[in-house]
Amino acid sequence: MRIGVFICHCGSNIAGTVDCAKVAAIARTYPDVVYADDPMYTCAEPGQAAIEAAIHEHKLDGVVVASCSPRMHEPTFRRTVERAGLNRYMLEMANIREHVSWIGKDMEANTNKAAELVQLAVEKLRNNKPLMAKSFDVNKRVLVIGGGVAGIQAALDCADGGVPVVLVEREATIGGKMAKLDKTFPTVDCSACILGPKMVDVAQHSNITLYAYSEVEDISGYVGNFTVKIRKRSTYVDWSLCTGCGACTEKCPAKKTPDAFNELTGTTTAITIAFPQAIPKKAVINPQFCRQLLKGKCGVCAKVCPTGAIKYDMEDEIITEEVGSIVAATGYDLMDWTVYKEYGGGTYPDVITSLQYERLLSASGPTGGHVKRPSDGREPKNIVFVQCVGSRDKSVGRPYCSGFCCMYTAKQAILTKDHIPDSKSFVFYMDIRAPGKMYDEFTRRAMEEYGTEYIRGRVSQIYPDANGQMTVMGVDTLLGQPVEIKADLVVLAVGVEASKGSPQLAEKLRISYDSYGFFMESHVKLKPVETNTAGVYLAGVCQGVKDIPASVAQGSAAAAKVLALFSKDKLESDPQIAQVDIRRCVNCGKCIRCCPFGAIKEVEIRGEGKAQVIETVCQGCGLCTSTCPQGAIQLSHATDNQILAEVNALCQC
Amino acid sequence: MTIFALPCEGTLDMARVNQDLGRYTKIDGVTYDEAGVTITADGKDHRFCMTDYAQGKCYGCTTPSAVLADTLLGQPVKVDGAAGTPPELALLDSMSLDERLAFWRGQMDRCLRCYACRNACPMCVCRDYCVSDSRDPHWMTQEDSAKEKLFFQTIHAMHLAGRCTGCGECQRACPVGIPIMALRQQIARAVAQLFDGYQPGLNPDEVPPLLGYEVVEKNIHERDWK
Amino acid sequence: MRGTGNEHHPLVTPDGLPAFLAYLSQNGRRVLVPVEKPANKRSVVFEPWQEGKPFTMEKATVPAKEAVLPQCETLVRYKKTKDPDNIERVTMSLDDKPEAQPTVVFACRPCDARGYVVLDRPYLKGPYADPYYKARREQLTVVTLTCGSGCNTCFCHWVGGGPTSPEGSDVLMTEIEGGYVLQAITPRGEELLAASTLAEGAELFPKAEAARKQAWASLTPAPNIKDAPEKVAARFTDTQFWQDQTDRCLSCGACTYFCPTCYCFTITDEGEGLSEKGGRRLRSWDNCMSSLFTREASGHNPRMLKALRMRNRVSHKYSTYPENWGAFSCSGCGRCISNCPVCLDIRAIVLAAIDDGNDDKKSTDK
Amino acid sequence: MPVLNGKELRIVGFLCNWCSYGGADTAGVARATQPTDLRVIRVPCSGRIDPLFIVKALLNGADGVLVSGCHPRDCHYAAGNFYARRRLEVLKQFLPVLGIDERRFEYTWVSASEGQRWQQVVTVFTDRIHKLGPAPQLDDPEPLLKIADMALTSLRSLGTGQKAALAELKEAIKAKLPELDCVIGWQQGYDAAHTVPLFMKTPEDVDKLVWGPFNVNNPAVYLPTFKGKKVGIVVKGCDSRSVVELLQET
Repeated sequence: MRIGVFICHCGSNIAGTVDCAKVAAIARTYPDVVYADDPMYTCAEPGQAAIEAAIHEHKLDGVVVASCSPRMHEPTFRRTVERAGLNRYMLEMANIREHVSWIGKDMEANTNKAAELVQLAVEKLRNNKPLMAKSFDVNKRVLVIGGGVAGIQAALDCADGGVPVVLVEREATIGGKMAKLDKTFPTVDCSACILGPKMVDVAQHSNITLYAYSEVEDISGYVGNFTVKIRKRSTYVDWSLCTGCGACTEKCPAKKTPDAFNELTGTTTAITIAFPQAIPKKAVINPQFCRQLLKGKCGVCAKVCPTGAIKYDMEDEIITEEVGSIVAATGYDLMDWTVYKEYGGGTYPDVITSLQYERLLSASGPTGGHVKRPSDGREPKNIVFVQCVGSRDKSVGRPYCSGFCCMYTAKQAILTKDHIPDSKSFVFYMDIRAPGKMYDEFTRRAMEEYGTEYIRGRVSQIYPDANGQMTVMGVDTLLGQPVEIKADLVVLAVGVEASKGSPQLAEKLRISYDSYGFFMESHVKLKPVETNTAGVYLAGVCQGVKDIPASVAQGSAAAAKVLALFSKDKLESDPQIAQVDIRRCVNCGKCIRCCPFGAIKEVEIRGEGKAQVIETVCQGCGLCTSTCPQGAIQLSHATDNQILAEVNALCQC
Repeated sequence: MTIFALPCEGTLDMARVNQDLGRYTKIDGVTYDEAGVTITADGKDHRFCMTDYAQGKCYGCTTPSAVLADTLLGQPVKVDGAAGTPPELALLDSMSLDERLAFWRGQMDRCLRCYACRNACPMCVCRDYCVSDSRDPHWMTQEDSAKEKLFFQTIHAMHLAGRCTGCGECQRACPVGIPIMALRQQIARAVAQLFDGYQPGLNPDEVPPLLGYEVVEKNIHERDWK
Repeated sequence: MRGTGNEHHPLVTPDGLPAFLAYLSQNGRRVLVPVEKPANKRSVVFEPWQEGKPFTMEKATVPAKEAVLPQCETLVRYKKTKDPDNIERVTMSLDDKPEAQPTVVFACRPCDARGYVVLDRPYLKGPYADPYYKARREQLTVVTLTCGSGCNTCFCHWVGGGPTSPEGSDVLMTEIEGGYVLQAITPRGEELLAASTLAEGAELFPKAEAARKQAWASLTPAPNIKDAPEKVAARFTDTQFWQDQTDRCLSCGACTYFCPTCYCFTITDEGEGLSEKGGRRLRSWDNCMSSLFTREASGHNPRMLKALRMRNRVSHKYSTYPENWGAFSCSGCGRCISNCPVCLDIRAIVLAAIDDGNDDKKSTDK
Repeated sequence: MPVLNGKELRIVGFLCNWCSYGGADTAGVARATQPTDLRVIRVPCSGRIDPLFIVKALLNGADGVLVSGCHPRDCHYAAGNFYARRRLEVLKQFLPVLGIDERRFEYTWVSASEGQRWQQVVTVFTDRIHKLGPAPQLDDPEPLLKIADMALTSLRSLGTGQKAALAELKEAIKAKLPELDCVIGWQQGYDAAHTVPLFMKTPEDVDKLVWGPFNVNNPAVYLPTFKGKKVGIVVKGCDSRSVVELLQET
């Protein structure tokens, strides 16, 4: 081999504590090194040009660059050597900046260490082989999981971009949490009025196939070619016939059915349509309360249905869809706030969640938009809002901030004043977090224009008294004195957590999730939309708490990623993947058991079972390589011999 | 596959039997009694009582009857108590780290790399493709240093981690009597301690511990770096 | 054969042995003596003798082959150096001097000694003499202890040797009551004894001869296997036969690595000429029972089956080697039997091979 | 390159590319001063690290080996570090039996953002290795030979199994033999005190079957060679565990 070594000064970043010229001199003594130099800035245009020139002049077939971290400039120098006609994998880097010059002052030790790191790189390189990427077709369809505002945005943007979209929503209607909101901050405009049109667009868009009341059962395949199994849960109503006229819901005798859409603030019928603007506007029977399904006698809805859409014997259906990319937008749920026994733990009817309060405020809610408290239907005069219930609270395992509670609490305080002019609102808060456009101004309006009283402190206890009022005990940490407020209604700003079933979905998607169930992005700052599974993107709160504008933005961002991915007709697979030496493979199956991506399958070759790597699925972790006892499966670019060469370079006594 | 089994009452440690038989030209015969055998060699009788001359593994054996069999004849054997530390491991336990190094140095010196240990091992599935003599991957050289020989024993032990059932064939097969079982026994002890007393070879449906994982490991704890 | 009648026959008493060994180890001679390793399995190996180091007169578990054919030896050491002015100019220095030192093998058995004779033929008497082997062999003196009896796996007398065979030895020692009577077999042996200060024991030599006769008498009569070469060769195409003989073989290398007459090796290069250690070309034992022995670069392997590999081993020892050199390449030490994890018995295989049904040669091991 | 005499010891690090290597970079960017001994080998995932790399390093002169990967649950490859955790922990507990101080090997988790933690880890570990000093080498000490004490007491009564139902067993095997290619057992070897594996194909073979304290061989070793064939096997208790383990893996 003919290796060229380039020891970068990085100005004084490296040269300051490493004798680069000496390192280059030592490098010249290494095997196969035929050229070594120590340029000022290797990554700069002249530096790269020098590398290309040296490759031509000295007929190099491998290059070692000793400079900053490969995580920084490996792609740069791979392109450099490629321009000069070398395979991009015939480059190795020695990190002598982050790992040497920046962490030690001792010139002698640093120089010696740098020289050794260069030696490692040379020894590794001597075992490198050119690797070629393979290309494969892309199925230009996208699956969006979750029909909340983030999912809707992603679906619409993709669809507008000409990409067929499969939208899967767990509930009977899309719209997610936003559809339950009365108004939105900081503009106090009607949630339904701004979300509604988008929902209708989804229903009407020729590029969007919507599966409501459905869930993702299984996902296999890889970027460009996923196969998705979708479970269409039984609605007992043939939606192809249902017109959403609502005749059934009027006549249904099971009127005591808890109303999930209204956050259980009211009741509905066993057969129901979630809300007037529901998309799809179709009826669904709740089998736990339908008399026909429970006792086998009733059948009223079937009688009244003008189109004969009721099908009591309907069963779940599994549908298979082929897509090339997936956007996860599964949103959130409220944490179980009943753990707060000091707040009644859900036993006091007049201590409710903020989302329930939204329904009380909403014209389409159970009270028709008139704020009545659940216990006796009286209009509350004193309303206490308690923030950070299940946020920033280690004691209940929720150390993070839910982000938008400060804002909607201010909004709800303002709306309360609008609904009940002679009412008085109190807000217990820890800190007010209003970092958005017009946000802080908004909270100030709540205090200054609407006279909401903000008390900085946590509520220690809430208990009912004889005359049906709640006593809220807390402390004003600014005045440093305890406060006690009589409230007709207490609204808890309950913190959010990843929606139920997120971990299970993450495992189907083969992406990772944090200890609260939020999906992990590729890079917390620089890749907030990507995941570590190629072709799978994130939108909305499923990745971390955010408000509506941020969710919509990420929905569009995810769509942009999908469209960018689909802008190519073929994808290139990373050649740094495992390869099986079928002569050595004894088909013991250990690699197949371990592979986190299901990327290894057993095939029969001339009557013998052998392991085979599915190139497009393999992510290149190398777990199989360290699992295979006979070393028959080797991870390209990190083979046993390559790593052993490095170990031997360091340990040779 | 069909498995036939009889309850086992123990097998002889032929290494020690031969030690005590000494030099003889031929075995005239063997007579059995309840507790042992009498080997007649060159007309001389030598009595070997099972309790004194069984293989090391037999003393701590908790599965005298097959754990899985299609035809299992005879009565199951009663076993009291759990196995203690096997003899080879107990020997190593009694030494300091430096002594252990010196011990392996002394033992490995006489290894001829005949690989009887490997080929007698029922769990060595690589067979003709062992990394011990491949160039790609190139884990080992052909040098006859104690280091290379001990490294091979480590390869074997690690490849058997969580799989070795302690049948002891590796050590029995070793023509120069190197107590290599100790290495497998140490791993077996670690595996049992880490994975709730897991013992290989008791349940065909179990996943070998090193081919699986728990998100939260009960017995593995992150160290602090204070 | 020399060495009968009224010649110089020194006597070594058991407590005189250390002094004698000290004498043998004079002028830089390495004296390899059998040493019993503490282990639950009897394990006797040859090690350089040192003052005060315990040794044994027992038959060794391993043959004394390492004295001339080490398990692994460095044939060539090479170091590379780069010309600082033109790093593309690399010069290399070679060192291929055989590592050899005057050696005495002490108290090996006649089967070990005959092993050297078997090794000598291919390594010295063929078209090329192996310089490494030659260097060690020429400096080797073999002091053999004759056997007082055979043991259960011994069959030296089947293959032209015997418990007292002098073949390959420079000196024969025979144990008698109160000591060992020495007998020089070769001029080299004579020199060695001449210079020693041992007490004369010629008058005891008849006792020694009696002991030798006694040793022969203790053996069970050997079957006649003189026509083994043809008979074994005739089995060459009879794969079924070899399969029946080897179904239990584990394909390990115990039989060959513990054999005093097996001499196959493999050559590998290790290290890097430019590193401190430099590069090394190694010659190490190889064994025909391993499938790697004949696996070709393409992956093709003419001896995939262990049966074919066993056929090779037995045929080589009892058919092809005799064809080439007129003697079996087996000294009947029985180590391949006693060290085999599954007690494969080459005696049984040979007898089965030559037993074509119409004669009465029956295996002696059943 | 020789280790800087007096100054440094040989410490090898294996870092996963995504978390710990990034963490080391972060430490560098923050100019977090660290001891200079460590030499980092970059691997894609802690799951890629074959414990044998570590043993090889320690046997060949490394004074310490440090492995670091992504925190559990954060693995770039979803589960690589979960497997690594088990294997590395087993290795750590294995090393002492070789005579290698387990403190010379450590593994931990450092994320790409934890530059400070990385500095802490490197400093503490390097300090630990310097306290331990240069690692003793296998070739250094005088050989020490000791014998295991075989005076043991058994968990059950040992015997020669002469009452075992051998005759019935033979009948059972003969009954099954027609549908099997071969049944593996034991027969007498070259004398009455040695038995060897027996491969029964005919009823006459079955008559050769013996049972007793000389049946030392583990017949399970032959099973892989019968892959795909209909084979029977006679087992002792311990042999049956090998069979079970083999079943686990097929």
